Order: sequence, then structure tokens, then C-alpha cells
Amino acid sequence: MTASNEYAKVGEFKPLDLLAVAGAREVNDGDVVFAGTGLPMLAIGLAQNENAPTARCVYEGGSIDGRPIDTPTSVGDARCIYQASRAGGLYEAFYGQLHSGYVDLGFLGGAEIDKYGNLNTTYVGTPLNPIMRFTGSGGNADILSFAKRTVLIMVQEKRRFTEELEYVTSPGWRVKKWPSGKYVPKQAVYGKFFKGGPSACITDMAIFRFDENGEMYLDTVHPGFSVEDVKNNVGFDLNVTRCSGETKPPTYRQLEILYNVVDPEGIFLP
Amino acid sequence: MTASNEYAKVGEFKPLDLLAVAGAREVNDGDVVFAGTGLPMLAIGLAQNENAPTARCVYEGGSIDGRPIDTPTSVGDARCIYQASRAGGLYEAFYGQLHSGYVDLGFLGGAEIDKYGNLNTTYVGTPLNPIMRFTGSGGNADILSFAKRTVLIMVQEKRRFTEELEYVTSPGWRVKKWPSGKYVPKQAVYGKFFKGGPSACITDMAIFRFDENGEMYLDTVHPGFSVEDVKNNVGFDLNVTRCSGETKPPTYRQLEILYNVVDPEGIFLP
Amino acid sequence: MGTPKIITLQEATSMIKDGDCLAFSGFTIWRRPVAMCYEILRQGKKNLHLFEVQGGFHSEVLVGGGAVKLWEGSWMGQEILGKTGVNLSRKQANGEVIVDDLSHGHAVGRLSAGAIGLPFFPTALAMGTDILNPAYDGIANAGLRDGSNPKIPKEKYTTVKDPFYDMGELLLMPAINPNWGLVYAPMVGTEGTVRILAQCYNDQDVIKACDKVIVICEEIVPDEYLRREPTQNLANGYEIDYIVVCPWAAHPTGSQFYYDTDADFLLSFNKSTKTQDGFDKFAEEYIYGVKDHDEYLEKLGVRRLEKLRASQATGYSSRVKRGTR
Amino acid sequence: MGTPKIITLQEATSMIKDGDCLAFSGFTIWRRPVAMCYEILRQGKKNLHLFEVQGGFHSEVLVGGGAVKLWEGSWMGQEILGKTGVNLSRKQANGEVIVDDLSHGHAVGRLSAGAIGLPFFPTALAMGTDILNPAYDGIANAGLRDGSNPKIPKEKYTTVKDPFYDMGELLLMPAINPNWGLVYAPMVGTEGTVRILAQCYNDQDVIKACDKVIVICEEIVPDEYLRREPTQNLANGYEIDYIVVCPWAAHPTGSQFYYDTDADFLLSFNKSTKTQDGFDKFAEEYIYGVKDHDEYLEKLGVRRLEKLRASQATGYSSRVKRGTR
Repeated sequence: MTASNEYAKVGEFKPLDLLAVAGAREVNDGDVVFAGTGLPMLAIGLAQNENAPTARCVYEGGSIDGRPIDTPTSVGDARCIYQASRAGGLYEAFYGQLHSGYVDLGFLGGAEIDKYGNLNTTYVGTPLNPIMRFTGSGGNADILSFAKRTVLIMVQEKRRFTEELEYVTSPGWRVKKWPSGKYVPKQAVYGKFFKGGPSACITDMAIFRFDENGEMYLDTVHPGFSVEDVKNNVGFDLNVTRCSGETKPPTYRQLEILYNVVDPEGIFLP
Repeated sequence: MTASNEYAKVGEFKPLDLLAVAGAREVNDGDVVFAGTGLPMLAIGLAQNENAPTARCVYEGGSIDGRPIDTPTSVGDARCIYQASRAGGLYEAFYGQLHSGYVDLGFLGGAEIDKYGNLNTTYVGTPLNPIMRFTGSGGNADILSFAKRTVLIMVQEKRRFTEELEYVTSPGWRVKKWPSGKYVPKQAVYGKFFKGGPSACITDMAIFRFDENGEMYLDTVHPGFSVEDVKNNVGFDLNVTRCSGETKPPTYRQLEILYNVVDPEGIFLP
Repeated sequence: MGTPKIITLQEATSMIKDGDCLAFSGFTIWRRPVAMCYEILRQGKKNLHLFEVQGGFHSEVLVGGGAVKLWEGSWMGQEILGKTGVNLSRKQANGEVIVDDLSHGHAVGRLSAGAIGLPFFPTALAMGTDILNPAYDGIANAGLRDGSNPKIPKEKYTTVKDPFYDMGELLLMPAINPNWGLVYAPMVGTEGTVRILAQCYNDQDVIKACDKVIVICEEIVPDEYLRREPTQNLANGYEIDYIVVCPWAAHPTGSQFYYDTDADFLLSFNKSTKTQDGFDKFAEEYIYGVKDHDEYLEKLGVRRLEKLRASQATGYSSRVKRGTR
Repeated sequence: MGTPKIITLQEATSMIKDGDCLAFSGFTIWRRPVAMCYEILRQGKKNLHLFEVQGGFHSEVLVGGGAVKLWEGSWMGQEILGKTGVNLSRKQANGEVIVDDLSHGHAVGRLSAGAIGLPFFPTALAMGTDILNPAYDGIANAGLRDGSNPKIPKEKYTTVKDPFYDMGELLLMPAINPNWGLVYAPMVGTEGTVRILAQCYNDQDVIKACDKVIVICEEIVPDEYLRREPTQNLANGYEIDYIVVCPWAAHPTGSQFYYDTDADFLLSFNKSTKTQDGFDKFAEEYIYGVKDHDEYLEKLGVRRLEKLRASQATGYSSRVKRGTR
């Protein structure tokens, strides 16, 4: 690797690059990561090549710690099992790994988020008056419910950062207790099954984290954006008092890894 | 195979040979058989070579439909998986096959039996005053509870055919309903999980079957024994009114298969 | 239990009755019994109940073609080739299909309970969400939890408190035992042993959970060959009922070591079937407009298929252009 | 989660504390971590709680040597080489070991629930028997179900009625998560990937269910080699904690493709240890009388070991005389 650890300048990287790099920085060495297709694959691939060489990846399709030589386009892809330590199925992924408590870190996206990190990946509208259907939960609800930490990757838009979700697909720090549907702390529903919750939310504008009460706050703002820009693109009253400054841009080395090692075919990175 | 289908004469076969042959006759072609080590292996091996060529054998260790070229001495034996269709583990055997409802026929032994086909394979005495311990259930209780039919192989002794077992390891046609422990028909405890029960009991003296009430009756007596001999070796009042005659001896062909094909090393057959 | 019977795609499909509950092999856009789903439309089946851990091209086709009354599952789409299931989205919004949502963990648990003959599976996954909102129980809202359909449980779930270790409350999710398992597997042995050549997804549980199982395969191979590696096999012959031999049956989904997913086909399907009119045109061209699967393959042409053919070293094609560089 | 650490047999054994709950790999007389059980006796561990789907030589040794206070399991013996577990039989009759009986299905279910983080497993196996007799609950009778030991559930089982399909009443069996999994596996990769070369028994569930896992292996091999066939592997490196390299560690039990069971050794053990005096003599000769595992192997001698060595074609020895003919 010839590129340096110096930070790239604004204009030398794309928004997607920064998302991938910020995601990679959330991965600790040794983490067992449960991830989906797309940006999470870039983040983990980068982390494995830089800051977290022994992080291991569980895919929903059933492969564990694969070392693909060609970027998979699906978590069920034939490419996922190359040099994997195991190849099983969804029972293994969701029960043998996730419910069993092995998963340190989840990586998820969603269409909408509230300030407690609850996600909607299912409906515009509700099941009673569905205007449009997204994919549905898939493993989203499961991963957010049982991973010790989860990184949420979102597009920063006011309507996507909403005071109250019309439909909660996946549980954040305050969740619905049935049959009443009243919001209570996640621990109150999960009892001794509680393992953690959302740890960060990364968008194309900023990085958010969650405080002691499970409420989202602004941590860093990406180069080129202001705190005001972020506030204007959040639909609830955002705590910005803890903002610690600007998100660090990618390094040249990170960009080189992303484009030459992780996604050389340009499947996710244009 | 050069030997004939004529019956061997008394003196030309050993008690164990007849047990194996009588066991083999209980196997229907196509049966999925869940069996343990020893005599059941001989019976099934013989059946697969004669009357039930497509019977398939599940062993507790996790092999399915193995075609050993050397007789296994254990259901966990390395020999079991030769040309097996699958090799899994005990979860597969007990849940994926037995609880799932695939098993047509079980083959079991026991230390004691009552007239409803309940077996004791665990204690002389009870857990509260154990005089001696046998192996315990292993899969015995599970197989008798869930196989559609089960063949029980016993040594014919008065004390082993007993009015009431001190300890019920495995459920026959009338079983204990907890918490009271009162005997009720098996169906009353198993509800829609009910699949069947013991279908035959084969000893060194006779073959017994079970009537509409789940009570044991004498079916056939082995050559060389009388109905009276059998009655004298049963500890409860035995129904002999349905006795249909003498057990058919092994054929020469069956003996040849047993000694030359199924157990050529003399592991179970002396 | 016997040995599975070899029949044709048409014969196999004709046994499925209107209203039956179906489950499928595969994962999103891999190893789906697509040829049989096309044939289900050709034979005009109606009111099907699909239980899917997750849907994909095969079920978007069934939904788009109007064969489905009830869809239970956790996800519908085609990965990055079509991020939402446009046909299900349209039909749900129109009220033409009843939908009941699960999480992956819930669906996996329900199928695995069905596979081992249990009436339910305990899980603590995805609690505290609207998936468990009683008001959003789509099946109950349609009046279908009255016990009259043996494939529909009386409750969507119940909760139970752990009596052993004070872990707290968790869910019991009802088992599912669909009428038919439609399973695509590349290789089936002469005695019915089934082999897949990659991750097993939920295929094994689909086979065990369903009342009857049809396996549609690329080729029949000597059972003796598959039995050399018993730990690699997915199922025994007595667990499956019918075998259909039908090369390229999974197209446009992929089959590891046989062919890759047909990304262009999937992308174009997803774009063109957002409207019912678009779907109808697609169906006319690729389903109703061809007599059978052979004609479908001829229509795709050798060039297209050869590009998809998998390398025997890696299990996927090295001939398709996948990215922008 | 990290990469497992390679340590010695002595170091591994020294981490086990008096009173700990242990589970083992293998099945009756196959793939048992015998060398570590010998070392447990050498180090004088006491009051152990064994959870065994079924016992075998390894646990007969631990029971005979007085290391065990509580045995939970469904079966004890050595197949046709010793039809009852004579040491457990003696110690239970003497009141020296508390026993609680299960069926295979119950024990398998309890372990599989522990493996996936559930507090219980539903089952309808072995109902209506004295295994479920409340008066025979050996652990309750010993006053150990008071909630003070996290490895002992508050009830032996409970029952629940199926709320979904009216199947009737079935059992909930408590999960088990032992402190230590002692696992013998022939091959472990450099990154901890575990491979066994036959049926997997309950080994995978033991690995997942136990708090800490020690794998004792014949040899460490390149992980890259094991990763060529990911469907053949049993466990990932992050699921295990410690690796001990110790050839012939399973003797006298067998290890497929490495060595066969030592039938003469097992037969003689079973005959000679019916009395405590007999066990003490055996232990003096083979356990306390040797310094370590190497000395044990020297004592067995090359001739004996070579006779047991497995054929690389079949996975078992063709040199042992097994029957009477």
C-alpha cells in the first residue's frame, strides 16, 4: 500500500466514501459483525484491511468469516463462502450466532429513524393503510434487538429523522411494550435478554450517538456541513450540545483500499 | 446366495439367530428404522438383505441410511457413516427425524417390561433407593414415545415380565400422567403428538403382541417351547387365547445372510 | 416412507391446489424454484398462501400474476437489483393481497419448529416492535385466525415468562407446516439424496416442515457419488416426495456452481413491473407467451445463458460485468 | 470475541474450579477428552457437576475418581464393551453422587436451547415416564433447586398447552449452559476453526452452550486448509477459548480417521472397576502413576497404538480383531 495516512481534502472524496470510512471506524478489532449487503460490506471490508484485521463477518445467508475474492452483491451470494470458516444457513446465523449472543456489532440501514434509534424499513403508511411497502424487516429487527452495538446508516432528510415513526420495524433504545404499545426503555422489554442497542447513526451529513437515556445527539458534522444544516434536516428537536467537531475525512490509504481492494469492480462505489 | 428358503430345523440355529430373524420380519420395506447397537443391527441388516431392501436406518449418533462394510459396534462408530445419505448429530436424529415424525419403526431392549409395554432400562430399585443402575434411558424413552411402531427385544424371565415396574423409563400403551402418576392410555398424555406404540415383543421363547387395550398377548411360541413354558416365565397374567402357533424358524438363506453378510466377524453372533 | 417419484414440471405443478400453503427453497435471488412458479401461473392457480422467510423474484412473479391471496414473511425484494418488492407493494396497497409481517428470526423459528414437529418456537428476537402490534395482525384483521384453516395458527404469537432462570418474558411463535415445499436443488441422487453446493439457507427446514416436497433439480446423479460425503448432503430420499429434472430451473436467480444470478433480467423485471400493466407485459413475454421451460430457455438464448454459467472453481460466473468499473 | 489461546493440558485443567459444571464432546466411546479427565483427577478437582447427553469412559473415570458431586444425563455405559456404567452405579447406590435422569431427547433439547441463548426447549419426547416423576427429581431432593446455583434451573421441567394448533400439552425443558465445554476435536486451524471428520453428535451445541470452551486436538492445521470446505467445519475460532495440542487425547475412546476405540482397554476397565478398590488400582496404574499424557502413551506402547491407528481410507482401524470369528 503506497498511499499515506494523511486525510484527503474536501473534493477528493465522495459522500459514500466518507460513509464507508466512518462505518469502518466503528468496528473494533475482533468484533463479530452481522451485516447486510451494500455499504456495510464496504465498511467492514475496509476495517478488516485497516483497523480491525480480525473482525469477522456473519452474513444472514449463513456464511461466517468469508474472505471473498470478488465482492458479493447479496448476503446469499456464492461469493460469500470463499474461504469462510463455516457455511450454514439462517438458523445458524439468527439463532446459533445472534440469539446465542456472539454478535458484537450490527450494521443496518432504514428508511426512517426516530430519536431513540427505532427504525422503519417496512411501510409508508401503516399495515392498515399501506401507501407503499419497502422490503420489510428481514434481519433488521433481529439484529438491532440482539447485537451488542449497532451502527445505523441513513440518508439525512427531515422526513426520515422523525419525531414518531408510523411503523416501528426494529427496536432502538425505547421500544413498544405490548399489548398497550406504550414506549418503555428497551431493558424493560428485553429483561435478561438485553445486550445493547444502537451505538451510532451515520448519515451523509453527520455522525450521531445515543446518550444515557437512549436519545440521539449530534457527535460530529461531516466536512462541508454546519450544525445548522444538520438541525434543518432532522424532524425532531436534536441535542447538539455534545457536538465534538468535524468528522475526520478518509485518508488516502483508506480511499485506496476502498477502490482497489474492497470494491475494485465498482459495484457499490461508482 | 446359494442357501434355500427352507426352514432350518431345531438344533441348526441358535436362540440369537431366531431373535434376529423374528426382528427382521417386523421390518416393512421402506421403513425408516431408529435402532440401537447389537441385535437391532442384526435384524435390520438381515431385513435390508431380504424382505425390506429399501428400509433405512437412523442411528442416534447422527448417521442416516449408512451402508457399513464392517459391522459397527456402536451407533456412534466411524463405520456407521460409510455410504450414509447424511451424517449429522443427535439433534438431527432426535428432533429432525424422530420428533419430526419420520420414524416408522424403533427397535429397543430393556431390563424389565410390563404388560402395557412400558420398559425399565434404568434401575434395580428406584432413584430413592437405588440398588443398581443400568445405563438409563439414552434414546429408549424417546424412541418408544415417538416411533409409529416399536419392536421390543427382551430376555424371557419371570422377574423381567412384571406386573408393575418399579421405574418406568419408556412409555408403553398405558403411561403415567403427572403430577398424579396415575396410569392412563398413552393417547391421553400425548394428544396430537401420539404416533403409535410398541407393536411386538420378541424374546428367546416367544413373540408377543398388544391388543386393542394395549395389553400384551402371546402370539407365537418359539420351536422347542410350550405355551406353559412361556406362562411360567411371565410375572403377570398373560393372555394366551390369541396364540397363533409356532414361530417360524430361520431359513437357511437367512442364516447364511446373518453369518456371512451381516456379522461376518462374529461381533454379535458367536 | 418411500423413494421419491420422478415426474414432469407440469405434473408436479398440477398437484398444487388453489388455496394451498407454499414454502420455497433459497434466499432472495438464489436457488429459487422459478420454473415451477412460472408454471403455477400458466396453470392458473389462485388464492395461494405463501410462507416465506424472505421473498424474491419467484414470489414477486406469483404475486404479480395474481396467484397469491396471503403472504406471510419478513422481507420482499431482490437485494441491490430491486430494493423493494414492487409487485407485493402494489398488491398490498390495493388490498389484493393480505400481508402479515414477521422478522427473519421469527420466520426462521416458525419454520424450524415446523421442521421438528413442535407447535411453536421460543424466541426473544425483535421484541418491542410493530411486528408484534396486535392491531397490525394482518391475518387476524382478515378474519382468518378462526381455526378453520389448519395452516393458520389461532394467534400470531403468545408470550411466556421463563420459569427456570428468571430471564424474563419471551415470545412463542407458532410453527408452520405448509402443504408444499417447492425446493430447487442442483443435484439429486438416484435414491433421492439431495445436495446443494453452498450455504443451506432454510432449505432443510423447508423440506422437513412441508407436508409434501417437490425437488426441482439440474440433474440426477448416482446416489453413491453423493454418499461419499454424507456430511455434505441436505436431505434423505424419504424426506422428499417428487423430483423434477429441469436444467436452469432457477433462472434468473442463481445456483452456486451451475449459474450466476441474471442481474440484467432482475433489474429490468423490477423496473418494468412497478405497474400491473408492466407485469402483464413481462408475463406475456416470458411466461404465457412460451409453451414451456425449454421455450423459455430458447428465448433467453445460448449467449445469455453461457455468460451466466458458473466457474467450476469458484461456483460463480466470471463472465458477467457486475459493477461500473 | 477473540482468537483462542494455545495452552498446555495442565494449564487448561487448572482453570476448572471445584464445583464447576462441565459438558463434553463425543458420544459414548468416541471423541471424548479423556486426557483432560485424567488430568482433572491428577489435579484433585472435586464436586464437579457433569451435564451429559450420555456419559462414557471419560465420565466413568471422573465419577470413579471421586471428582463428581452431581451427574445429570440420560445414559452411562460403554456400548457393548460395558453395558452399564459401573462406577456411576456404585456411587449412586452409595449416595456419593447425586443423579438426575433425563432422556436423550430431553438432554439434547436442553443443550440446544443453551446453545442458542434460550431459557428452555419445548419437546413432547418421553412423556408419561418416571423421568418426569416429581418424586424422583434427584436435584430437588438434594435441595439444589433453590436458585442459588446459576447452573441449576428452578424446576426440572414445566408443561405448557399448545395455544396455536391444539396439539395438547408438551414439556418445556430448561436450557443448560455449563461453565466449561471440554471438547476433543482432531483438527483445529491456526485461527481456531474446528473440524471433526464424522458425525457431529452434540459437539456444536456443547461449544455454543458452554461459557468457556477448551478444545483438545491431535494437531493444528492451516486455517486456509479447513476453509476450503466451510460446510465441513464444526465451529469458528471466536466460539472457542483455549486450544490444547495433545495427540491420542481421546484414548481409549476413538477418533475417526485418527484411531479406533481401544476395545480391550475399555472391556478391562469395565470389568476391573466394579469395586472402588478396582477403580483405585486402575487409577494408580494409568492416571496417578504416570506423570503426564506422554508417559501414559509410553505405557500403552507403540504396538498397541499402531494397532488402533485408523485407515485413511475408511476412518477406522483394520488391524484390530473385533469379533469371535
